[in-house]
Amino acid sequence: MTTLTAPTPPGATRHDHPALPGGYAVPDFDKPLPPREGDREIQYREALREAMSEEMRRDERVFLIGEEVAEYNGAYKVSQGMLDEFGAKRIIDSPISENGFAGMSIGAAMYGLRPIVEFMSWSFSFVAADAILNNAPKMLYMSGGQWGCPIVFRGNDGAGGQLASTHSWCVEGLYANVPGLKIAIPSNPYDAKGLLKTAILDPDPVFFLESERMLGDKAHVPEEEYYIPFGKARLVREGGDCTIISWGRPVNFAAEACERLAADGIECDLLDMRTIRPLDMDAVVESIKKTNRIVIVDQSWPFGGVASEVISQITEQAFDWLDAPPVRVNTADVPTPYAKGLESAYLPNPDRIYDAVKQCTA
Amino acid sequence: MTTLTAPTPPGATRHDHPALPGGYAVPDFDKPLPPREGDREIQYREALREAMSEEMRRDERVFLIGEEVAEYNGAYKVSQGMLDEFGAKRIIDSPISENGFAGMSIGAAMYGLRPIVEFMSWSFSFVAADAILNNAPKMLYMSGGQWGCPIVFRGNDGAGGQLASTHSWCVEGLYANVPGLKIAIPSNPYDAKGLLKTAILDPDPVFFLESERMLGDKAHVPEEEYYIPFGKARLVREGGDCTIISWGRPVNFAAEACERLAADGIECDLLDMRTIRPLDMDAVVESIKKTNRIVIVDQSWPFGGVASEVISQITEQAFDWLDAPPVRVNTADVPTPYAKGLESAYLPNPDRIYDAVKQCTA
Amino acid sequence: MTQASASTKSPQSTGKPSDGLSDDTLRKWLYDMQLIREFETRTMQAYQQAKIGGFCHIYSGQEACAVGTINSVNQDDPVVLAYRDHGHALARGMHPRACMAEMYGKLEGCAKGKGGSMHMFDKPNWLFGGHGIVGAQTPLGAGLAFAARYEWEVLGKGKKKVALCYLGDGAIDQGAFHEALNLASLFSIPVIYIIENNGYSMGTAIHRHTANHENLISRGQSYGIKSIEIDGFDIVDVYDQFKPLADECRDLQRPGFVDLKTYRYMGHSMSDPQKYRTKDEVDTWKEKDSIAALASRLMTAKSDGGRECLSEDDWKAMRSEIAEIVRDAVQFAENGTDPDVGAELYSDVYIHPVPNLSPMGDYIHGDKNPLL
Amino acid sequence: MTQASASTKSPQSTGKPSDGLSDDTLRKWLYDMQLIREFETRTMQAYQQAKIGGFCHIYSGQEACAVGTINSVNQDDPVVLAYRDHGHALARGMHPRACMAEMYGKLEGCAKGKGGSMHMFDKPNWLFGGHGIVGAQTPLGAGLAFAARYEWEVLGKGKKKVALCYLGDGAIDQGAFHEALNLASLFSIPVIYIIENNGYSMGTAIHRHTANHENLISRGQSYGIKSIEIDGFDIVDVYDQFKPLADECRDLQRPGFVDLKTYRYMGHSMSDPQKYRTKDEVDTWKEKDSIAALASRLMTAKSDGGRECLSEDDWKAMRSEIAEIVRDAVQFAENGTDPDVGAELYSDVYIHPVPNLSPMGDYIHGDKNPLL
Ligand SMILES: Cc1ncc(C[n+]2csc(CCOP(=O)(O)OP(=O)(O)O)c2C)c(N)n1
Ligand SMILES: Cc1ncc(C[n+]2csc(CCOP(=O)(O)OP(=O)(O)O)c2C)c(N)n1
Ligand SMILES: [Mg+2]
Ligand SMILES: [Mg+2]
Repeated sequence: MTTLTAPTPPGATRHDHPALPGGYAVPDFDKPLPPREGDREIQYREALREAMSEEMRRDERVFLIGEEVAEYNGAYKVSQGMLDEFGAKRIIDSPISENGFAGMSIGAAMYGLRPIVEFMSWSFSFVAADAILNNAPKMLYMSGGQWGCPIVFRGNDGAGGQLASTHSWCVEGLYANVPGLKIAIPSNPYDAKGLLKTAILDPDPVFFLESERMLGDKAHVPEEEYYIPFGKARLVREGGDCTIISWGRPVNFAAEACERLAADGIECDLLDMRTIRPLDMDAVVESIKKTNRIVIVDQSWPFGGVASEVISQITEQAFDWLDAPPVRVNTADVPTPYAKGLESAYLPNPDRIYDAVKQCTA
Repeated sequence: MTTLTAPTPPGATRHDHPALPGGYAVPDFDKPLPPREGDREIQYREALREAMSEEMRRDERVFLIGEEVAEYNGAYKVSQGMLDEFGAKRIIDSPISENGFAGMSIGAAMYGLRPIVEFMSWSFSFVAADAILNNAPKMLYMSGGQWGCPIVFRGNDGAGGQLASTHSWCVEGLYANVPGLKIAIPSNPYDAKGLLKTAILDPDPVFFLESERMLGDKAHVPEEEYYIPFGKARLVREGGDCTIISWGRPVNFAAEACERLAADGIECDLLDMRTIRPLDMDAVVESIKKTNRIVIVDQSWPFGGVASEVISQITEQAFDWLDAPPVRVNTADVPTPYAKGLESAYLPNPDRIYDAVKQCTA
Repeated sequence: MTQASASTKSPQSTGKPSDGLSDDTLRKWLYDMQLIREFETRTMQAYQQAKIGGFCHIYSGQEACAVGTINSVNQDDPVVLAYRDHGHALARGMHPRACMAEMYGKLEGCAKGKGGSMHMFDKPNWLFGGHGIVGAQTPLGAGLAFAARYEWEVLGKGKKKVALCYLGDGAIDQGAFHEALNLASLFSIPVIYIIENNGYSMGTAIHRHTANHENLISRGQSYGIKSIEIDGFDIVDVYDQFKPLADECRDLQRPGFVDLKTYRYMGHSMSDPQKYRTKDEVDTWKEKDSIAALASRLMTAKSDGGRECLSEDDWKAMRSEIAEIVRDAVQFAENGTDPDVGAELYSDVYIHPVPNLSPMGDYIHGDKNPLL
Repeated sequence: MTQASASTKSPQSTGKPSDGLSDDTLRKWLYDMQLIREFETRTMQAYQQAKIGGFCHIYSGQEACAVGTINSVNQDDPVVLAYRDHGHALARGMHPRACMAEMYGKLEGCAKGKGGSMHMFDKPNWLFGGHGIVGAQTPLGAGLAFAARYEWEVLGKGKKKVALCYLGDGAIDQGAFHEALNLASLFSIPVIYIIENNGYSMGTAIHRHTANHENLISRGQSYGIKSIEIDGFDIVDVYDQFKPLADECRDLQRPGFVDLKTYRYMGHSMSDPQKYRTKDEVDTWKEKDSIAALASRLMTAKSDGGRECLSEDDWKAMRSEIAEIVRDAVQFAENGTDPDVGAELYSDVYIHPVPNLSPMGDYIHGDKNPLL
């Protein structure tokens, strides 16, 4: 299995591990990240594509599989042009067999390849739930450390535009319960690229949750290669009155709410958690020690969701620093409705976040 | 579809609903329950069997399907003798096709039958995740109130004896996130019978979580018919120093811990939640107002599990009544190990509950 | 639309089942197919005007499939669909107003605006929904047939039924379908799986998504299920081959499997640039158009083998009547009511809501569905 | 045990593949089968003494399946299994000590006691585990073969391989298997699905769990996969039919499908009262016992069509040698180390643990697996 090695990215360190043919590389996370401001504006989908392409150029073991990723150039054009560059052996169109191709890719990962599995939507991952929850995150443990599972599952998570009940899942509300996984949920193009590159290098199974509604978002993404560490929240905005934390798409809603709150004289710390497993509680607790109040914005359902976990950890780690009960803003606790008006009332939005902060700081 | 009616149980009221051929019956929950003490001791598995058999005798629309439920008399002997009584058209052996027979039963429920689907273990429900999470709980909503889904899914949940990683799931840690479901987790034979009868009458999809480790437990179960309402916790034991809440198997561990704590002079309120969706927060808050401290015992993984939800609701509803942060006792946050010693360290147990209460009341 | 065909057919001759079809029935089929075509044209317009949201899958080209098969069964036989479901809904008898209003997200829609294009449910017409997860409807179809058989056999009520479950060629690759086939055969359940094989799973041609695609019916046969191929462009042929299968499955209470060959004229969904096929390919299929073919058959002189029961004028009148009906449906949808958040967001989640089901508030009963 | 057969065989004659097998090879097979039988006998004893916990599925009766097929491929061809996996693990070369210690839940076990009976992993022997969820291993098998092909074709390294994926007859009813078959055929992946068809899925006889069971290979054929039936009781026959298939699948990089007919002598698992079959039925099969049959073939005089390469005494000596080895394995397991909670509970969860992955504490690297 020693044939299965790959060059180490510049600055990264390669580690051996008995479960992993070819070992794995850990980027130099101490190196400061390149500036977030600049002129090279690209879309979220392009940032994802660059991340995959860069890693595929370096590491021939990496391949991409999913429905319509190759000849169609991606149902959402994330993989546009990749078939041309990497060929049909590495950019692979799959039948509608999520359980089959997820499981197949897990087998390939055990053998030593580095699959990227695209779910057209994470909503379709339930037919593959056994493969992704019972196999990928447990293989290392069940085998007593003999076989790892270096794989990335990625795709759209959360409501698209009026896709209704079966197509609008926020799977983090369920899947984050399972140990053995890492989960990243980037909120913008810069992070999408840096986190996806880290995910592909990571030797453990990573669930990477994107959003159809953000694929067209544009922002500066630097030319140079960079990796964003898992488990480090980003302080998007600083303020002493209340902490707001979120991840993925609603970070943008929270930023909007912050503007309006600032106009009212309420200044917030806004933390973009970036990954929820690991979850940067250190940053959350630090901020709470300053603000003594927190609002958690989570676009999944409330019952035992990620916001609920955050509240639990806050009570465990910062109970005495709280001046008011933590407030959570989730989607409505109902199946996703189709009608536009119902769907917007269903989702977290700047209004609801604004109200929550008002309530929390009242 | 009016052919699909059934007699109403004594004391219950029959309601019509446009989505439900034949309507549905709601037992008279105001009637006091029969005594829990008495001589007729039966096993947990027998209590389940009685619940199913009684409802099947009254309502011909009810059938039981699952692997080995008929000729084998149940992998765990829950359905022993039922094939003889009800015949092969109503006690149905299924191939190993959880997605298929769960989905099939959902279709049958929409049509107007009342399926009981046995998963040999809830650990095997992941191959049916799409059917049970995307179909059953959303059918009513997606159809704008036209088709309901009166169905019970039941089976063993949680660790058996050394069944290792794939066979020891506590699915409530994930599935409770999904609206549209009701979830019952009885901790003893008396409740198992009364809750299962309620589940079968209930017109919504119910996930009914049993435990292989409790099937042999014996206790008094009254002869007379009774139904236990969903959403009413049971006060197992009273005390003013700390509240302990749990559901399912660990309620018994908590009771054991309470004995030892009492010997140390610490008296606890112990609440058996019985159902977690609905979740009787009224009882929890009432108890906290007395004790000002709470320990939550949950045999699923911690991250965004049910305990985490309980903590969130407590901070929302009783923050000012808390003298100490809530403490949760979960299984270890790792895949389930096989070795006996590892497995017992993995599970919540009386020792860990005892320690948690000590910590919380210190 | 009604399923009048079965009852109004003229005395049966000895040949094909279609020999017994009345002129009225055939005109009705033409009407139904044209209604679907027209409806879909207006659906596309509305989608382009952003009146309709979400995913929207157009049925144009496949009309003979829905109309031919649905008219081979009874009005109270259960039917369940995938997400490309407007055509079947109309063929089954859903009012175009309810169908269009649903896509507009209006309270007057068949799912009160909660379901959208992919979720056409119609209880009075025994339509158990369009379903968005590829393959998920196939175990449901087995369940409907199971229940119908149970009603007749165990409850001793009702009568022998047969259920129709539609799926696309892409859905054969889903494990759920195979589990359903095995269960249907093993339990002897009267469900017919109708694969509307339009040659593409989204942008993936069939030879790139399913192995041995030239012999799809071998999949059904490998479960001991009677399996046939049908040309889905000729509605009379669809009927001639499908009707006997439906009758047999009802009679013997056995499952069936149909590879119904067809083609979709439009993109997979409204957002599909269709680079995976040529305009020529599409045009070749359009030459066989099932609506044009039936219209011409009905207009052709008896001496030339036609039916001679429809004049050019009749056909023109029929088309304008249909256009009017669809215009009306659009207007109806335009004027529909937006669902009220207070009444609808938290309703229809539970039939029997109780307190404490959610940390976010209580569930309620919503407005009554307009179809009920 | 080693897979010596391929390299030590004598010059090939024109007839069956087995014609070229050396006496050594056949004796080795007998040895391997008897080792499994003996091992399982002791496993049952240990289980009854509550030394082994969890579910435990005994392989006795099916030995010719594992030994015959595994010896038809190379030592570095990937193999993946269901939960009835002790036999294959031993046939593949796992040390009986590691296998028994695993069931005892000891650190010296192949999975350090974390996996138990259903999870026999052996990296040096390219064994990718036993798997507990019925059917779940079938997409994994496709993935192993996919990766092996990728290594050879895309990375330009390694060589042509073929992967073996074992499943029971009950697992054919799982959708995952059908998705795997389609993918394997469509992508031309060299994996052979070996259905060890012992006629029962737990207590359910095959005719009660899968439709058209008399013609199981039609399932494989419906995906365009070469599919054959083999009598799994005669190990020489297994080899004669399986070896050419394995060679062909390796050579053409195509999948295969085998209905390998066999029988299990013991209950489904250790807790099975076996009321679903008669003692007579079991005895009838035992009369064909593969071990007895091979032993007798090796002992029979050449003039009577036998091999005449094993004396009664040899056979006796072989059996006591094996008994000794298994006794030693049990002793080894008895004396094994209980995994330390501090070192093992939170290890092997992540290869690259980082802080804050869990609210309950940090993950660590555990003791090195003894097989590595
Ligand atoms: C499980 C699942 N995976 C993927 C999708 C996305 N998707 C929707 S339709 C479709 C293609 C289906 O093609 P086919 O079954 O042939 O039906 P057609 O659209 O041709 O009518 C895909 C990939 C889905 N809805 N569900
Ligand atoms: C998805 C799933 N459902 C049910 C089970 C429980 N179960 C374990 S083995 C088994 C029978 C399998 O029979 P077969 O595939 O023929 O293998 P055999 O035991 O005969 O070797 C069942 C029902 C499981 N492990 N996984
Ligand atoms: Mg298609
Ligand atoms: Mg078997």
